Amino acid sequence: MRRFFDSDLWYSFSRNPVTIVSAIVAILLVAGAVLAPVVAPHNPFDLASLNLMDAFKPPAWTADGDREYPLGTDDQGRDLFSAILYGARISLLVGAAAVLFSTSLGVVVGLAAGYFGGFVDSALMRIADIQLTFPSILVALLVDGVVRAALPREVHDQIALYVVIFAIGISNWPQFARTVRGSTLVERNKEYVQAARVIGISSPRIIFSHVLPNVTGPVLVIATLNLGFAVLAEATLSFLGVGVPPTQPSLGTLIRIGNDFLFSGEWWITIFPGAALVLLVLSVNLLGDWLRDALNPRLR
Amino acid sequence: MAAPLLEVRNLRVEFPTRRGILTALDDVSFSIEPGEILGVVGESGAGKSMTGAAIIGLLEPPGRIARGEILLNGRRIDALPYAELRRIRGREIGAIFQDPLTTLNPLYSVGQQLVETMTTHLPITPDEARRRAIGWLEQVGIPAAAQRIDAYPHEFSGGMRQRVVIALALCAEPKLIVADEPTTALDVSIQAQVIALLKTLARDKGTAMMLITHDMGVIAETADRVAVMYAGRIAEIGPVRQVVLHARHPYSQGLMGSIPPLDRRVERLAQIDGSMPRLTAIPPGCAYNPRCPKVFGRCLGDRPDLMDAGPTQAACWLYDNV
Amino acid sequence: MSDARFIEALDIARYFDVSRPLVQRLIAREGRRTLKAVDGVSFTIPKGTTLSLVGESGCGKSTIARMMVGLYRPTRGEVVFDGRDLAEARGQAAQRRRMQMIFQDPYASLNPRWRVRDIVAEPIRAFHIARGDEVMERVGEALTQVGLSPLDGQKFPHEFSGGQRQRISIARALSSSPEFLVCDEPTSALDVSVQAQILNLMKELQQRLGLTYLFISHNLAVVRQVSDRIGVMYLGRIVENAPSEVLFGAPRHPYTRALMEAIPDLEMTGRIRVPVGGEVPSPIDPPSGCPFHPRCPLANDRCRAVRPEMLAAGATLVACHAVEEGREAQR
Amino acid sequence: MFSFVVSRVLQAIPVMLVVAFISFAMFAYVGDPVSIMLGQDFTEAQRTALVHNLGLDRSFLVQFLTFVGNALQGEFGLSYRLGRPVAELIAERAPATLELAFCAAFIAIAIGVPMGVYTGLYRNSWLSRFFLTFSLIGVSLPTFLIGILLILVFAVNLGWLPSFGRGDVVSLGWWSTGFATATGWKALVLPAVTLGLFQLTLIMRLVRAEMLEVLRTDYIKFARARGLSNRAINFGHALKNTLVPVITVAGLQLGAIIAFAIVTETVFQWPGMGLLFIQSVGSADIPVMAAYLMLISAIFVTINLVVDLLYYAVDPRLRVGRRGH
Repeated sequence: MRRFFDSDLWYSFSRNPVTIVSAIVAILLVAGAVLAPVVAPHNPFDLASLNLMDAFKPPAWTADGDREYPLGTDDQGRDLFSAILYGARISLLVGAAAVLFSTSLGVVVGLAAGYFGGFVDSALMRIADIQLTFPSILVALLVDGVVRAALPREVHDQIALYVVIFAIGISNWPQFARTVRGSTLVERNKEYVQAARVIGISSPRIIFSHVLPNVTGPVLVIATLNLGFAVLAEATLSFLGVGVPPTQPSLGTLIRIGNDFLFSGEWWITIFPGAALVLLVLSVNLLGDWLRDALNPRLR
Repeated sequence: MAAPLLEVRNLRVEFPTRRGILTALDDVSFSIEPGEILGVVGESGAGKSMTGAAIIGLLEPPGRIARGEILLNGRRIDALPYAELRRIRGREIGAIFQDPLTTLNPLYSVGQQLVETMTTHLPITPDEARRRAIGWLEQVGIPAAAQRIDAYPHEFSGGMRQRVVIALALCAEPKLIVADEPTTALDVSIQAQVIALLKTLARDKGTAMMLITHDMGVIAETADRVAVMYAGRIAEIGPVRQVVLHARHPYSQGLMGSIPPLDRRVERLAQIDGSMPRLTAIPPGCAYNPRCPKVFGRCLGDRPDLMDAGPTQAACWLYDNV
Repeated sequence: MSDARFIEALDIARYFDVSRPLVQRLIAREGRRTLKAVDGVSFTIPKGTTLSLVGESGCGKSTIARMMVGLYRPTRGEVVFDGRDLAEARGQAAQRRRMQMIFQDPYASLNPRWRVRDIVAEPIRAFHIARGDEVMERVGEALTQVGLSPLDGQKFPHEFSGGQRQRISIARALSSSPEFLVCDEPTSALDVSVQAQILNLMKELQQRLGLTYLFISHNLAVVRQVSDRIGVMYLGRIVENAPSEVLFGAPRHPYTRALMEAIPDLEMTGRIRVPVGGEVPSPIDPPSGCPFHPRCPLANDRCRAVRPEMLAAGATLVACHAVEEGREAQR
Repeated sequence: MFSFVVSRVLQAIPVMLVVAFISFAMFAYVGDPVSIMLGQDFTEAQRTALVHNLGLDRSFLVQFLTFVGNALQGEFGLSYRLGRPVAELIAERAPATLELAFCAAFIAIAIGVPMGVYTGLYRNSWLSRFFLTFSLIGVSLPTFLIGILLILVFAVNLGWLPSFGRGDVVSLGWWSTGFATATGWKALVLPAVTLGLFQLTLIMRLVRAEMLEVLRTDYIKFARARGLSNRAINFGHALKNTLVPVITVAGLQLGAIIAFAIVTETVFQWPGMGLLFIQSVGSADIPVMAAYLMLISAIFVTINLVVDLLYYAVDPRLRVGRRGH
């Protein structure tokens, strides 16, 4: 532990007020999302507690506001603050799962391509290249569209969450694969790997005990930056109406619902979920940026 | 005696870091006469490249000159505004770097880079500059210079690229060249060619040179005088023959002794135990005291300045006769 | 098996395919391009002695080093390790532990994420040489052997200087008690004073443990200090192979002479040096006949057309028409 | 030169074939086109006839080749949803998307590159810090939210610009342009800014990163040691070397603009291909999805080809290759 507080990473963190603030914001948002059932004042999905009379209440500090609903209510009378906490929960769940998926796939492919080279390398990287040509949002939309067309509606609604995770995850693995492949190529040719090969250590063991620990830095950076991206992608898909099912609204779904009332003056239904989304993504991106600079000693 | 071309007085270079200020160069003083070749040797981290960088004003930030002065022809150049410093670089002090593969811009032909340097500093037309560029390429030994002038750096081999770099350093006819490890990246047989070329050109043009290298052989062959650096300080400075064959400072003696000889086999090379201290942990007194076989009480507390030690000057209390 | 032929390379060669992608080759109508990094090299290393290979970059010396421990398979020829084919020997842990390698770059040859004790213990664990507390005991011994303290095992590589790292690298190589060490430019990344330490250490270890070295270097002066026999390489071939003192006393091949000529003279005897002209040609399309002929002052039509074979001239093996014809004496 | 272009074109063909195969697989195996096209009431004879007409009774390879042949002629069948030829639908919508994408790309490059150069050169000025903060917010704001906010401010509150549609368009043959009318230009502003902003920040960050990388190289240090002027170093040497990698990524980003137009078009109800596509995804209209995919990839492949050629023009290292070095 003492080594951690003495490390350059901690030093650069403690010297960087923007990073500290974004870390605090990110922790608060994640905690609020994870603990939503405990900390939210209302359960927005408890249909019994909803009252249409409470619909369209503006935020508490405005003239028509109600202390009961600090950020106002939506068209169905749901407490917006609670809905945002629950929505962030879905957004984060999808984002984190998608990043986990693309990280695992990308790291495995990248290690294999970089370490074994030759045909394995060209085949895997050709696939990654082709997919990289297509913007990830398009890949995600296509995956979703195909699944939608292939499965009956009821089945689709049941697995919609997993479809979105898969769609976002699959659209993003090439980035990991390419980075890991690049680092692996460098590490593989380093002499400590050759020393292990002279001893006769098996390839899988070299990959996991020698190469993998040395390529985690860049993976961590991309994973952080990708978490922001994945949350945005989920929000975009949900906004387009092809993301998570409306029974489990994410931040993107909330914005989409609010968008219908933008012109009639109920701005808060869009703006607060939007602000929550931006804060979340911004703080994650700031952390990712800092991590990249801190781990890249040349920039210091 | 005429005024020295370059004079460095009590130069101190510091690097502020999170754990305090590191002193990379401390109290470095020497001078170079017109037409003279001064060799600067030392092990990696001794500060020899940094001395060169400080002279051409290219210290990597956050490094900075904290004390001392650098004079060129009697004029201070260590605190010049950028616009004036720029007119000195290339025009009065040329530079040669270690790795010829990375010092040339890959997107411009060697002719373009030569012409650009000359038109920046000399009152000549681009056509004239191009004519001279061909002449320079011929002088540095590029075959078929007139055809090769429009070639790009990647079309030359490593040795040829270093010749182009030399042409670039000399083309605005500076009085002084700072050559930082100009042969280290080259193969042995190419090294010999490049050293011979540098020596001839410097002699013909009357250019003085500060030749920074870790290779004693190169220095012995090329330099008139030599400065031995250790841990950011000059340990010994004097005529090359004296320093190489009859070094006074225990470090220079150890350094010369540890060079494997080509002409005989020795059972055991003289070795200096330990290694040069990191900049974060330079011992008080003489920086060499933990490794010195002749260390005595005074070395541990007082730091020796350069003092006369026969034909050379050494920073060592052994020679404190006063 | 006789100790005189402990390590043998029999006409080994290693080619690399450096062709451009198929499509571009077809359009440009060019064939496959082969880089002959090593093209027919033979030598023997008697047990307990040192053979050095010297040459400039691209001459194939590092490729040979890698072939001798099985990191590359020869395209042609055979490496014999103590009477066994190397590939076969590498298949058995008991044989594999008898050979080890030391590398050039002390910064890249130690995994930065591992503690020194785990680095040194890697061969011990891989070959099941010891178990439990005994492993660390052996690590301590290995570190002591190279002049470090067993306590250094707790640290990470970045806490050491270049010379100390090279000692760790040697400790790792020694920890499986090998008999044959391939040293690929072990001192060329080090400063001279540290180089002397490492060279002394390596000689000491050889005497104490009876090690056999294949020593790769570009530095003739270093090679002279450590070798019993020296092979001078040029463009993938050995051009001269002689006992150390014979080679330095009477170099025969014009390239060997040029190399010696190129080394600056520390004694400043005022000897006038004539550097050899030209540069090393690309091994992708080497010159015809003797590969050195474009730079050779003695080249004639035969040199341009016919590749010289290795022929004995006294204790020296040399591949040169001029030596064979007695033309070299005129110089 | 010739061999370079040919090899790039040859490399593009497998990419297009893979995409065609995916489109075809979607077409042939996802859902049941026959029952979708026939609706509820049909006879077995009608079904057989349709299967035969669609060629579904032929071998897989023949079906695939027919598909590719048709695609080459711009023939993608009928939309399940609208019952009209897909090619016709897309041709109708393409001009709107392309004009929007063009304007957005122009904004992104014309502003993003200079901002990147500035922040790279003057790392510590307050303007650089401002630009960097701006860019971080830019990459953290989802495109649709930018659109919504712009609508809220400029359309709802200020009422300066329209919130949806293309304004009045003028037909030039089959191409309909919004560039010819004032309402067309006004309608274009918000969507183009929305679409361009995200790419702008990406390009700016990329240029900055590359610029910093290049400024650290030995040849820049050597250029300083040669006494070249700041202008010559920054704009002659550093910028040119920065452009090499930037061209590649900027090319990919232009492709991304066309795809991200899907979102922008949804927000602004812009009558382009993206809106068509998203409606097709919602209603599983496979022929339209397949055609859109093919078209988009054709555009990407073309952009990549142009990028490669630019690369070739900028970097002399690619130009030799065969001179024996």
